[in-house]
Amino acid sequence: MTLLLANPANPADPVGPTLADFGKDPLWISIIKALFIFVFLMMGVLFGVWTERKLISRMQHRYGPNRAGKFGLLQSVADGIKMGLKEDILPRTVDKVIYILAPIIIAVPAFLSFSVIPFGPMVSMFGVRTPLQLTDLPVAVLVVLAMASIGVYGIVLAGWGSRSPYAVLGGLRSTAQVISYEIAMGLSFVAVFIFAGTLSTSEIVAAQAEGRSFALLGLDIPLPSWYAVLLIPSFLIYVITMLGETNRVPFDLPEGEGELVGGFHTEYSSSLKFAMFMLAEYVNVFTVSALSITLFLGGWRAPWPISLWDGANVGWWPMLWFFIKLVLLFAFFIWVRASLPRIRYDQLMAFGWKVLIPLNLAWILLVASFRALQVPQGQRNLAMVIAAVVVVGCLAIYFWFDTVNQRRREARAEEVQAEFEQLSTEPTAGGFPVPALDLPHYHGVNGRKEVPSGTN
Amino acid sequence: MPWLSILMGVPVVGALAVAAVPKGNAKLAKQLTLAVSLVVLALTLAMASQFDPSGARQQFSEVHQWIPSFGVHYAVAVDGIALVLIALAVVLVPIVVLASWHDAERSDAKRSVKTYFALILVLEAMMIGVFAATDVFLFYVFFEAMLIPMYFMIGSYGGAQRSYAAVKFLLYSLFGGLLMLVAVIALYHVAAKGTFLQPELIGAVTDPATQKWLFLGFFIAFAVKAPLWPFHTWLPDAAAQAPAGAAVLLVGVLDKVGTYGMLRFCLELFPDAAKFFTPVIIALSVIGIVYGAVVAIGQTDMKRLIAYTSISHFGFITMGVFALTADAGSGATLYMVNHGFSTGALFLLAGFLINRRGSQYIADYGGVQKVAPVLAGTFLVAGLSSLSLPGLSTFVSEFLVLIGTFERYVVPGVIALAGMVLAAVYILWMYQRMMGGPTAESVRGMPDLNLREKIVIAPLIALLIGFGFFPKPLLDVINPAVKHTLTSVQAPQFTPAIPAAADQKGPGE
Amino acid sequence: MELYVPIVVLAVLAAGFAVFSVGIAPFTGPKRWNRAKLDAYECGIEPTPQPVGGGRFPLKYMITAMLFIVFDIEIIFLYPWAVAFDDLGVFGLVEMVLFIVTVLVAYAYVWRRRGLDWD
Amino acid sequence: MSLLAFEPITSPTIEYGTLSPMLLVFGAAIAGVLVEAFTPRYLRKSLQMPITLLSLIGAFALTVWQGTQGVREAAAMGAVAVDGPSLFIWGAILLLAIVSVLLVNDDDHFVAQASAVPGSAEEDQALSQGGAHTEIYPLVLFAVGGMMLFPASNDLLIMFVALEVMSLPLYLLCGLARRRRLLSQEAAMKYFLLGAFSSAFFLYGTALLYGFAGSVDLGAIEQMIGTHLGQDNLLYIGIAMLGVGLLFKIGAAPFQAWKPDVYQGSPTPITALMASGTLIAAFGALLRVFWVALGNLDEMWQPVFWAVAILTMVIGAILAITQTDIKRMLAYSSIAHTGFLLVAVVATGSLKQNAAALGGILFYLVAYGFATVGAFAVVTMVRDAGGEAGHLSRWAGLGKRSPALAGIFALFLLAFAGIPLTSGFFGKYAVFAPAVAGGATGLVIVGVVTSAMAAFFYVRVIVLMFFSDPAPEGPTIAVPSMGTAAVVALSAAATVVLGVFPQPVLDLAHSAAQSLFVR
Amino acid sequence: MTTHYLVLSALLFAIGGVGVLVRRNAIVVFMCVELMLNACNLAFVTFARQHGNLEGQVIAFFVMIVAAAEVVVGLAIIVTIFRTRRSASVDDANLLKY
Repeated sequence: MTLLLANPANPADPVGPTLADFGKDPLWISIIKALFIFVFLMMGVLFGVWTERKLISRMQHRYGPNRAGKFGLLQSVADGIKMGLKEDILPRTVDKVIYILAPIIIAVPAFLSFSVIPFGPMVSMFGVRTPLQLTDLPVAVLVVLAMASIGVYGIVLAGWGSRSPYAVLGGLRSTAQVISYEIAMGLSFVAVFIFAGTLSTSEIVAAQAEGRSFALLGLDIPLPSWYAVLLIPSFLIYVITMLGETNRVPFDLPEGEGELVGGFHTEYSSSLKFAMFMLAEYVNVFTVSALSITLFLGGWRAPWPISLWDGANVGWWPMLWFFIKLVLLFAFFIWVRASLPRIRYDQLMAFGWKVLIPLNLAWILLVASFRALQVPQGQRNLAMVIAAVVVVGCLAIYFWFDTVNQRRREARAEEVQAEFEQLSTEPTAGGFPVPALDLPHYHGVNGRKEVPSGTN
Repeated sequence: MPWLSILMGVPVVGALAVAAVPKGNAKLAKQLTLAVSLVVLALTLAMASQFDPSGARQQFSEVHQWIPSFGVHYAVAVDGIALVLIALAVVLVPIVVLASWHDAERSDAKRSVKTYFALILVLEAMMIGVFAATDVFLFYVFFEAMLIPMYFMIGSYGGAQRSYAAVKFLLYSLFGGLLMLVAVIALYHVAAKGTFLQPELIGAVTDPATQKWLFLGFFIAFAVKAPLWPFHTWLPDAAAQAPAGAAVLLVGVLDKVGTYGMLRFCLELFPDAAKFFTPVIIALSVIGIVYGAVVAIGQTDMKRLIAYTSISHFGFITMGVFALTADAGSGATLYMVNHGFSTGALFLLAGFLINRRGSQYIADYGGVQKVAPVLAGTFLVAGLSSLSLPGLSTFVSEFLVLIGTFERYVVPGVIALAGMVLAAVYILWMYQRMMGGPTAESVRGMPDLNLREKIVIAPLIALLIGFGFFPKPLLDVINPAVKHTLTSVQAPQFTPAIPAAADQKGPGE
Repeated sequence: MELYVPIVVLAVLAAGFAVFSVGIAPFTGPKRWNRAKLDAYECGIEPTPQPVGGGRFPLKYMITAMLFIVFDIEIIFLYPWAVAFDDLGVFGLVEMVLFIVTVLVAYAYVWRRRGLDWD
Repeated sequence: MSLLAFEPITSPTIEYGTLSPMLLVFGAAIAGVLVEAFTPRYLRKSLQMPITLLSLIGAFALTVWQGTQGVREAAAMGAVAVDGPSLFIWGAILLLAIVSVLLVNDDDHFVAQASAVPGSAEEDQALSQGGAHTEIYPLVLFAVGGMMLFPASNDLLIMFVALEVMSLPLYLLCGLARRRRLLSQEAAMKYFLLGAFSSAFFLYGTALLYGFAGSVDLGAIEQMIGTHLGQDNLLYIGIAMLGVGLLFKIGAAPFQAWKPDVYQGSPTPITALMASGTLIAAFGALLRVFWVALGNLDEMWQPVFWAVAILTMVIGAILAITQTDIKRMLAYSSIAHTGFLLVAVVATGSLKQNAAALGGILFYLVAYGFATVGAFAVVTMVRDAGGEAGHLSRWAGLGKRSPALAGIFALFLLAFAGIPLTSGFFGKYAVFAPAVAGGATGLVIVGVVTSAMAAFFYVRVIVLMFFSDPAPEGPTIAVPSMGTAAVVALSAAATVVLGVFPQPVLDLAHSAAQSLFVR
Repeated sequence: MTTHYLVLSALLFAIGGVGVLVRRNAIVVFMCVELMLNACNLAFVTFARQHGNLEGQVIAFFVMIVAAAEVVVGLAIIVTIFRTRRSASVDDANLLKY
């Protein structure tokens, strides 16, 4: 029990770096690592695009790109070159400085978030013993969130700078969307921090090294090691928000071709500026995936069957596990894109604000009160009471809403029914053989209560 | 028996009763007021009859804690000086009530009549309180609170310029009062006796410099109140604009508070400072005497004229107070009373005239004595008393003041004599212009004094003449008190007036 | 501080790349001037002139921003609490329940006032 | 960094019992928000009103109870000092808040639909529906809660937070007047911008003091000043900025500019609340900061306060004379009274002396608070076609049209002027006496001179009401609602009673002041 | 070396203060106020560093909230005013008082 509450960096495995192991690298090591991350991400984008197109077309029984290079592997390289060689259009109306600055602002932070992602344990690099992670901070996760927020500036400035209605609206919309989902995202981490007791990514990974046991009424219930399993609601919410955060399907509202053409980058019609947005989008996808791996999926540690092998979590191997997890998550993104339709904007916001956030808060309280049960000196009864209250309260609210909505639906149905009857009694509406103007499928039938969307 | 509390309580209760009188019924209100004031008069006489001139200095004294944390007491008592002044007040009030029977209606703007009379009663209570208070703080409270009813009487019932006059009056007094407040606070702090009881504070302030400052604080307030040149400018306006009755109370009683305060507080609390400042004050009062008289001569408005005469008279009073001789002191005190009667009579008669003619300008009158002999006659008597003709009460007091002054300050005395001469000029000239000569068209058919007015004026004339020949009863009451005061002034500063303080400890006897 | 050095390194790298690629874009491509091409895109119609600063936009977005601030602040307070949870124990739990409930009250108010609905 | 991060954290404690009055008020405010959220419109007012009043009364009862228990402790890890002065101030604020709420409850002061543009169709519609913002009640409660926390806060951070909790609702409430909405909105904006500006100064001052002392706890700062080590410039600049923030809140010159505009623009009930509650709270905070934290330094800040006090009194008294709007005039008079109060703030010295001064200030605050609330209550009753008859000329001859009302108003004015037998007189005495004892006689003389000046414009209003003839089609006197009538009666009673028998309240104030401020 | 931060925060504060005094646009004034608050935050954090205690950093949190609350209230007020001004208002006359 006391061990359970001790500093999460797990003594049981020596390779797991802790905060203490960072900030010792000589500069050149840092440069090497940084370069590696940079190249890794660039390659990731190039082949990520290719993978996406290939995979999605396979899911749609198409071939996808298969001309440039073997299996069209060079497709996105070609695209990149094309973008570079296209004319760089600078529309007359735009606010030049912001217009040019925006792509940079959006691209740079995307890279930076990766600096706190742990790729692996301590290894010896050119004789220097160093963790496979650029750096780690006591507030590492906050860095990721901060970078995400800075990225938002890029979006809004891009829309703002290119003075066209579509762009402005697109920018505003995607900003609103991103910040809305950022809240849910931030909240979904809290449970993790409660258990890990730290914000440093490396230590969170270490905390997921092996499952602990939860002592209730004397008997020890073993808990799974990955927070994805232990805190499954948090994980699910995070997965949803990570789609919203990166403007991916089904939340890719900003460039809803139907309504807003290209959204905030409408005016960035071509060339490398547009490439920056593409880049940023994909890098963000990788970032959120990597973050979910770190916080929920045990980080670079090998999953169960492999972890039986002693060498699994030592040396350079873990990078492989990390990479596999990353690819799988990316594939998941693509899968979602292939299978889900885009949802309406109001539904998107309603979902974010009215479902994710309250759920999250309730869940946090629940986790906290259960966790409080284990504080030895704390009065457990109080914690239990709180837990009970939370549960009951949530259920009560849920049922209340349910009944309310139920009533609304019924009332609505009755209205429609009544109108049908009223019409059926008078087949020729007002004596003329025309469809009555107040047929239920017309909007604006007076006296009809409009249901705010999103209240399921 | 708590005489003084009763004396204060009765008018207050009366005032409430009057205020409660239903709106239409003005007559009842008046009668009620008159009755109350007469009751108060009776009570006062009863009390005075029990006053023992040779007895303890402070009599009928009551002392109760009021605000312990400030060391403030509800402490009242009377010595000879206070007694006669209270008597003056309670005598004047019924007369005023009767005199201004119709004033409230007649004032140009329609005002509620009962309010006017209620205010008179409230004022009476406060006048009694201010003279009776032996607690500096209590005195200050009454001193300031008195302003409000008078302010409303002038402001709502006065003449054309009334609101200007009222505001001027209030602000002047308030300003002086606030300076006095500082002095009061400082006195409490310096004396460090933890109490405001005046007898205990005597001799408490020993440091000369402090004494001088505190003295100034008090004195300026009193100088404004008893219009001493150059603080007098509010009086002519106020007196001229106030309705006759209010003017009588204002000049006749309220202003006496100033001179009374000088006698009671400036002298007793700060004897050395008093001595130090005496020359200045004497000078000021002499200037006041002459200035008042000269300006009075130049007046065309009789109320203003009377006001200026009283400025001159107050010069005499302050001179008497600060001559620091027994005769001058008792003379000054006596003067306060007599001046109240004589000026009161003058104002009332002026009021009668104005009510008849509707103008207060001397030029509008002439030859009144043919059409209204009684009016003219009484006016003459009052006027003569104002120029202190031998045989009239004012003569005695003025004589005493001059005697007392000559003992110490000859030159001022001589100049003051000039004031008497001037007095003769302005009074007689006014009489001659108004009453003598051919009867002006405007005053033809002017009715003579009716019964009410006769009843009003008779007692005043009687008092003037009576005390003129037989001032002894007043002097008997006054002298010991004045002597006592002066002893405390003469008392060397190092030995506070322990005996004085001692035999006044404890409530009454 | 040295913990942050690597981030700076990476930042320099990324910024260099971004600036470079945005910078060379005008020179790599051809230049064919065409008036219509330089207009803001509005499906081919004459573009509506936009005032500096994008003009006024729906208040709705401001409200969203406000709510975002509110909840972001809440998160700011949740994180330290979560990290120090085991030390604070039940006291921390109680306080946080009070805090969250308070925020939820405001949240309910906004919800009922239709502050969360998008027309 | 990391060595900071891993300090062992011991879980703090909070004395809920001691803080119960404040907690009750805040809780009621939150309950009010819930009511807003979940009850139909027609029910809200009938729910909000009792919640507000009952909670305030309950808080008052709790305060009294604690006073009788003799609670004197620094609660919540020494962040909130519940000592004699705090309890007294709480009681005063709560009483005045109750009275003000009675005013607030009166109809037709507040806008029907704040978001509706003035003169627009939707406003007319909202008016015709007779809707009104019942959010006002929770806002008032929040403000009152802030007022309670402000003077009780024992460290600068809490003080800052309390300052904002007090101010923010007031900023909003200022903008909700039903009539003359543009004025009201402008008042809100000015109040907000200036208030935020000043609170920023307060905060930076706090930061500098923190830099000096390494803590924002008042007691700690005092000790640090006692053992005076280094970084004095931080200290002095910090004090100056702190002073700016606080002096702004009490509206002392040269930071008084907001008062007239805000008082005139905002709904009169809110003006009453601000003029009474905010002033009291801010004064409590000012005293706590300058007497507790900077007590050892008084020879440094006293000269400044001399200047400020004189300036405030003079500006308040002189500018008030030129005013033509009754609310503006009252605002300037409140500035002048702030000056009078500052006179006693300077008069520090021995413990006994401090206690005397503190007691005087507390008494003055109560006396002035009641008088001013009553005055504004009367102002709400003198109506015109366009709402309240603000302009003085409209008040001409009020004494004839409704003597009672004019008489009561005159009473309040006389109390402001400090005429004996009204509360104002003893208030003045209570602050001037310790000032003289504390060697600030010069200030006191300036004080009496300015109060003579001030008396002039009070008297002028009386002249207007009683001695000048009523204006044709003058303002109508609204038949007072129960609430307003109660307020006027209560305030008048308080003014007279405090003017004749101040002893009990004086005792209370002095006993509260005896144990000065807990460190 | 923390003095640099102090100087910076002082500069920011001064800029904000000057901005409040010289700018006319309410929003800009308001932003300047926020800038001042953030300058305070910087000072707090720096001092916390200097004194080696966490108090200052915690205070920064609270200041953030207050700033947020101020933003909410302030923007509400300012937006209302702007909407009013755009509209034809009945009682512009009253504005002359200010």
